[in-house]
Amino acid sequence: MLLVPCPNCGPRNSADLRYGGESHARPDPATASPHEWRAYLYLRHNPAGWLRETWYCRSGCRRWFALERNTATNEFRDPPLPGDKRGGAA
Amino acid sequence: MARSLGQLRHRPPRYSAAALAWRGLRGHTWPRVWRDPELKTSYDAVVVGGGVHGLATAYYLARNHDITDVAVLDKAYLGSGGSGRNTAIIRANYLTPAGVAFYGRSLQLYNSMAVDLNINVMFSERGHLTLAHTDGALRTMRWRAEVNKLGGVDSSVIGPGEIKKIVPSLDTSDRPRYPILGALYHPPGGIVRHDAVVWGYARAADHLGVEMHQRTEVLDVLCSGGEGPGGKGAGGRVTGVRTNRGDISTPVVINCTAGWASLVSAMAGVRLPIVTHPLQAAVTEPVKMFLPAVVVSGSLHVYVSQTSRGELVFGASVDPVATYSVRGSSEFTEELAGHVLQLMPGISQMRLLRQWAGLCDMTPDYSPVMGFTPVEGFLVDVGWGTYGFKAGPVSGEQMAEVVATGRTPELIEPFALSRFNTGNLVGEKGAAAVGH
Amino acid sequence: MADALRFESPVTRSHPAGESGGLTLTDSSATVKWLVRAFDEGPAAACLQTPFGSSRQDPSGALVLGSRPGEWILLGAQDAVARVVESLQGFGSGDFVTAVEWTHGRAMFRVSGRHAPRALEKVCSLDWSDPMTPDGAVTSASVAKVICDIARDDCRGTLSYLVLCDRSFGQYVFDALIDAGREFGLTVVPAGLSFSDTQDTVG
Amino acid sequence: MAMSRLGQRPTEVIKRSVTLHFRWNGRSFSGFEGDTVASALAASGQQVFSRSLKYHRPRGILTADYWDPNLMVQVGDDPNVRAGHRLLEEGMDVRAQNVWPSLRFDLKAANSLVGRFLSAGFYYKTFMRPRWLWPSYERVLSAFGPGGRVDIDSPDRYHDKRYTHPDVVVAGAGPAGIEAALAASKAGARVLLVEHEHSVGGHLRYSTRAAEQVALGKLRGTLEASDVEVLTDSTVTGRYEDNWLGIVQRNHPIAVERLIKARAKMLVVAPGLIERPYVFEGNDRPGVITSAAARRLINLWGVKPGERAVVFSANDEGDAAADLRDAGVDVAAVIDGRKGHRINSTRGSRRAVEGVVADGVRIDADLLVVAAGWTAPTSLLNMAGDRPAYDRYAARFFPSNPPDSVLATGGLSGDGTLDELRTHGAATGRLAAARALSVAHRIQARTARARAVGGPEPDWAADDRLPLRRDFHPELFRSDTHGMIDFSEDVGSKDLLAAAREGYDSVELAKRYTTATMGSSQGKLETVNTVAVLAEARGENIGEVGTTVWRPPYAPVSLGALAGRVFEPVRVSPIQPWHEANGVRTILAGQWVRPDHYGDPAAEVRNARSNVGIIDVTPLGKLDLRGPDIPKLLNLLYTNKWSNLAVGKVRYGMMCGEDGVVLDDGVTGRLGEDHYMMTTTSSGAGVVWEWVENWLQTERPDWRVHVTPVTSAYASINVAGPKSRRLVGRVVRDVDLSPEGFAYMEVRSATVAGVAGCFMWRIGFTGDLSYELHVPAGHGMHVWEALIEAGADLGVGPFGMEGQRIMRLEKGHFIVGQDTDGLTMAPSTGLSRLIRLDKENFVGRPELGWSGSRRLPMIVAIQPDHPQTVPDEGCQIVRGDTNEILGRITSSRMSPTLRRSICLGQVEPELAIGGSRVTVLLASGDRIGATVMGHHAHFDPAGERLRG
Repeated sequence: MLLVPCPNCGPRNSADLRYGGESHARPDPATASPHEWRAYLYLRHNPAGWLRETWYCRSGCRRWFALERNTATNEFRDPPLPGDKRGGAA
Repeated sequence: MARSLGQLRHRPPRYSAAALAWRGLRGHTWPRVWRDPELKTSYDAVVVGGGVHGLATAYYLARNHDITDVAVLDKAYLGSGGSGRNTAIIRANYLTPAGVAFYGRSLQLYNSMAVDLNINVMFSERGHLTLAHTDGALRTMRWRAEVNKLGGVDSSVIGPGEIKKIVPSLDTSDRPRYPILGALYHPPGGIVRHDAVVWGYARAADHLGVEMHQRTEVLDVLCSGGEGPGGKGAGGRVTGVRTNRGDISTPVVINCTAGWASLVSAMAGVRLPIVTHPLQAAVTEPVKMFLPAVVVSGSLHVYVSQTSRGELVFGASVDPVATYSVRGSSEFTEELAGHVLQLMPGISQMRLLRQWAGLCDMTPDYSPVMGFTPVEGFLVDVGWGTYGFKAGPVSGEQMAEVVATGRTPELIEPFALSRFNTGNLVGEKGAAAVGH
Repeated sequence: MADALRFESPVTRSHPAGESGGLTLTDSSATVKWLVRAFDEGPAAACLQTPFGSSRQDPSGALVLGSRPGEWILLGAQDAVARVVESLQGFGSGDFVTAVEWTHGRAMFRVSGRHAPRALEKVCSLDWSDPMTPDGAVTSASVAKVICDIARDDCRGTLSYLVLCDRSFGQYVFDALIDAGREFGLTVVPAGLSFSDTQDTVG
Repeated sequence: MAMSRLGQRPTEVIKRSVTLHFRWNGRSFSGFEGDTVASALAASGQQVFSRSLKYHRPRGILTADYWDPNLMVQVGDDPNVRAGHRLLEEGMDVRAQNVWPSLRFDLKAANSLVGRFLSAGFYYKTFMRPRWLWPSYERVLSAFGPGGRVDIDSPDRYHDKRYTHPDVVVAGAGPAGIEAALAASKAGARVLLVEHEHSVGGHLRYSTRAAEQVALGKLRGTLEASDVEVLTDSTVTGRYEDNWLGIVQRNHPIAVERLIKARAKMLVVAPGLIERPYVFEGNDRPGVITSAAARRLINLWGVKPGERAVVFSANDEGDAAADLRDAGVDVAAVIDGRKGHRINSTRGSRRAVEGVVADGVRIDADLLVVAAGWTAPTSLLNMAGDRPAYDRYAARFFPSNPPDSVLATGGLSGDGTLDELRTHGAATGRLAAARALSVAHRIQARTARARAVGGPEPDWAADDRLPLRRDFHPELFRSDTHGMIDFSEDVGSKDLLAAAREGYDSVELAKRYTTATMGSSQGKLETVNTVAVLAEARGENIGEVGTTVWRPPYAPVSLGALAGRVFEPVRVSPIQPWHEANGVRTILAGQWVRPDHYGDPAAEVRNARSNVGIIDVTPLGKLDLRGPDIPKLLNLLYTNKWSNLAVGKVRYGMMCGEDGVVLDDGVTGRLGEDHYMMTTTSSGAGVVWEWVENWLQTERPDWRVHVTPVTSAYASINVAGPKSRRLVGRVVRDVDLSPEGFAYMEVRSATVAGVAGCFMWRIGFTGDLSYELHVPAGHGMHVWEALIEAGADLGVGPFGMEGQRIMRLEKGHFIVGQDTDGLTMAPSTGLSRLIRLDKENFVGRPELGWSGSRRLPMIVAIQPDHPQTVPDEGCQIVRGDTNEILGRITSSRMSPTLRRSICLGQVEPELAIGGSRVTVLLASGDRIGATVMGHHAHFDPAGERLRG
């Protein structure tokens, strides 16, 4: 069970949160072309590495927030989590 | 179009009971199932991903279209990805006419596979039950059954009494939580020995001249003329691939990966409507056969079958958090066990022996992405979510036709990447949305 | 009409259980509850003096829970809670303060006794050790798969936790707590007590 | 040979004063308290415990512990019980598995005669033709499947789970593990020590050396006096993300098995070593056992393992000769593997060893005790991402680079004297405690509810432990003969070599092709030998071949333990007790238990249409909205306009996703200047709440709106029917109920049956004159009963979900999620007046703006030609006699009001014109004609009743 660093509640089990997926800018709906809008709706970078994404702390503070996570290792960046880091000191 | 045996590039020993007995008596062993050739610097086509999709594509290129100068590259071993990690359920009872036609063809190919490929893939046509616990689910079952019938696929809605007859271990009593109100019964569905399917395609493709290269990782897709950096992206065309064992020039690259589909496509400057999630599976210790059909519960997010060895094989829906990490999760096994015991309270003493995970490339409409991309020569057969294995044969057949003819066959037209530009999504997710 | 207006608790079925003295479960759903919202760091927040994650006994007698950033739950006797709500009315201009009467929306139970943390850890994944959840701590988390607000509110030195959940889940959560507490010889106090009553029951 | 019970041993764990009786294959046996099932049987002279998977060869004790692949038995209705571990209980009914017809005489043993044809993967090479025969072959093959039997009628057992948050979890309570736990505890850490066996001590438990016995006694004493929580007969089954550990506790008093989920700050892995079998001809004959098995049998259970033994040894620890002699076993020869001596084969009957061939010489013996070397069970480390590294010098795998939060100690880390192992264990415990302190500080500092921590975070303690030395050990895997590698799968070294020759030469392919390591011990006995044989085939060393991936769980866990107690939350309205007392049939809608009907839904409809009916609609989603910016919010979320809703008015709205697909619908009323009440569908309440919060928090944080879910704060009661005004008038005195004073789509605050703080609105999902009363939930039952009482003379009666569904279908109101699906865009609903593209941005507007050019299916009302035929929901609408699909029936019912079948459906746009003729394919296969109606309402299309 992944430990997610909620900025309000502290580290919480991922089951306590709702995963919101890749954060990406919403184009201006008034001016976006169908091509741009559908790229926003459907296309994703889906990298194997650092990704900025949104989470909703549904069991805790009930706030939406963004975090950076490495999708290859599930490590969170800033703030780092306790444990699971390789190569020594925090 | 199919090649006769006389056209085989090399003649391998055929499998049969007689051959087995003869070799057993003589103490002869069997030769290699596929060769281990040198990697060349050029091929007519390069398939990325040595799973069932990639191997089937290569096999049908050679068998149906006489295109044999083909390399299948896999960064690990054949079948190391989703092909070796799935729960090996075969069915065709989809919701949309497009899905029914497509998976129906796959089912046909699975049915004749043992003979076609001369290997026993142990396709066990034991029937497939999708349980409905709510009125809404029952409505969707009826919808699916009716579309299936119209598409020529054997499917019907049955009641608790009939369900109990087929699978006596199911609790069909009038329970307040998750009562079994009915099921979509699909007699031709079943399970197959997934590794044998992979090995069968690899062996057959090898016999036709296709080369399999294991531990060969694609590091880049080489392009020219595209709008992006390095000549990649829309308007460009493929010139080759870079691997950990050197560059290969080729006009055709087919991305048949699962779990890495976004990454390989990004190498050609193609963005996909895909998010990669792990899917967990698990197996119990074996017990004597008591579960004669595949049982699925959508509401409980579980599917279970019993292998001929007696193990229960379980799968669930994908993990909620996107990741490329395939470490198992404990919450999966807990949910799974809870749900299985809701269905079959009598098996609480069975023990979970092993769990594992694979990667699933999820698309917004629960349907694959197949065919051409904005980069000429870069083709995709990706986005297979949790249903890639059952589509392996037909995908290979259709993708081979795309490569050979330069046209998209009717069967896979609905799955084109361009649908995410026009908004004409496939309705398979419709079933999911009706679930409540 | 007074009799007709008796508060109907969401707990309508109770269960016989042992009496160890080490663990007590009380239904105090009838307690008056208000939900207050304001800017996280605005004047109302300053007045309430109860940051997220903590609680405070107001001089009026009401218990103020900092249940979420910019969100407080007030518990206690009708007039005590009303006094706190009234004290927040003046912040309209520099703040955005609202208050919702929530008595009927939430069930509330008190789990107390020395075994309370062990009982809670059977239904909730949070760490109930003293440094992580000291007296006065407030949090929310899933209890037997229902999201609850949980406040540690020791009564005269006895470990005690208030568990608040959506009213419709009240019976289910109550049953789950009884089941969790059974191995500790749980005592169940009949329903219908108010917050202040439950403080007296423990001790 | 026959094993037998010895006289009292100083180290024994059996209590000879307590005799336990049990049955084995129907015959009566007895043993002592403290015996395992296997030790009791062995002491009674039983040699054969099971038959092998493929060849049905007789199998006896091999390792005499949990991992022994030959000791899988059935106990009552519990299959695959490990007789080497499970403690004997009075009255146990134990049976052999995988035997036919009996353990002693097994007809399938004939398989071994054709063994040469059953080469690795033989089943892939045959049974392809004829295809119709395969199902029969399949049945035969599955009859050969291993394993016990489940009884599908087994009673439900009580299972349990708990969470815990220790600072340090130590997996394995051998001397190093105990020292680690004690040292960590002494340093102030909360420690959980988990031991797989029934008691702590590791290999010291069956050591007869005086110094080791003294040490064990002291360790046990110190442990008992410490704060360490000790779990025996428990296993750390998995290490998941961020040190989330699964621990199965098999000896808990209140549950058959209990799963503990531990979020450990540090994990110390100290499982010790597992003795691996040696591969040679006849190595699976009963009478060939590991040295640890011999020592366990003798010293723990007082079982004499044989009369005359050959000992093969490659290490001091595994040298059982002294113990054997001490137990009165005649040690015929000690063959030292370190000096190059070899066991070539065993000879004897099918049931027992009668002789051993060593270095070509036959020695008469009924027992062969083998100490070939060790397998390091690095499973928990692998689950942490560590790839163990092979050391040829020590001939085993070692941890190579585990994450900072995982430490290894004991035999896994190296060799050494007992003192050295204890010292390393203690140093590991101190290091774990120091690191746990850093982690605890970090967690506490970031957790709002935690006590504030003072001072800087402690430095991350460096690993300055003195590493344990590694002793030389010969690489002894296989003799010059072939033998069994995987005892539970019946895979021999020949099979692996054949697989490698066929091209399945990577460890993963070989494993899949031969099924080696896939059996009951999941590679704990077999992995190293498998890799060694593959290395031989490939001409490489073991390190180059590498191991397969060890996967969780470390030891099997019952489904019951994983499931735990059932947490399936259900929600009920305050009126539920009344429903139950009045013959309700409930239905589960999401988590809500709701009244479906009270016996006759059609009668409920007729009563509501002619008199007055009341329905409990408490689950209707309700969001209390407060603040000055609510109109902006509503304009954003709904497709229609909300700027001009007056106080006291109610409006219907539809919400779409960003893709223009219908998400939810409902009415929202304005109760006061800055106070609105939004309703959602029952099933959509949670989703919409999160959706609203998402927009407010991420896109419009400047808007002043507070949203509170109040669904169950109010009991909601819909009063419907022509007499509803009269009924409501009897319980509401403070509102003018005249059509002018309180019109359709208006809302009022009210006192209902003496309950203040209620609100009510006039809306009409049922299509009749109706009032929806929302009363504080703590008085919901009172109001409901007041309505029943007050309306007795008006014919008031309750109706349920089914009645409501019928009435809404009569009125033609669609249900989101039933009449719409995951692709239904707003224009398909036909409510085009509600889609205001002239409004500035609302959610879904871009796609809705472009949707004009698309052929969207339309929701229409449909009436079958034959009024008594009700097509099932989900039936397809097709073109004539063809299979071309043109739409489907989404809702259908027999209307008690119109006395005919009525439907809603989705059809192609060309057919969405009143009077269009369509063909419906019934589930029976019949095709019927039906007509598309000009409007959705089958009943009262002008809405006169609604507005009256």
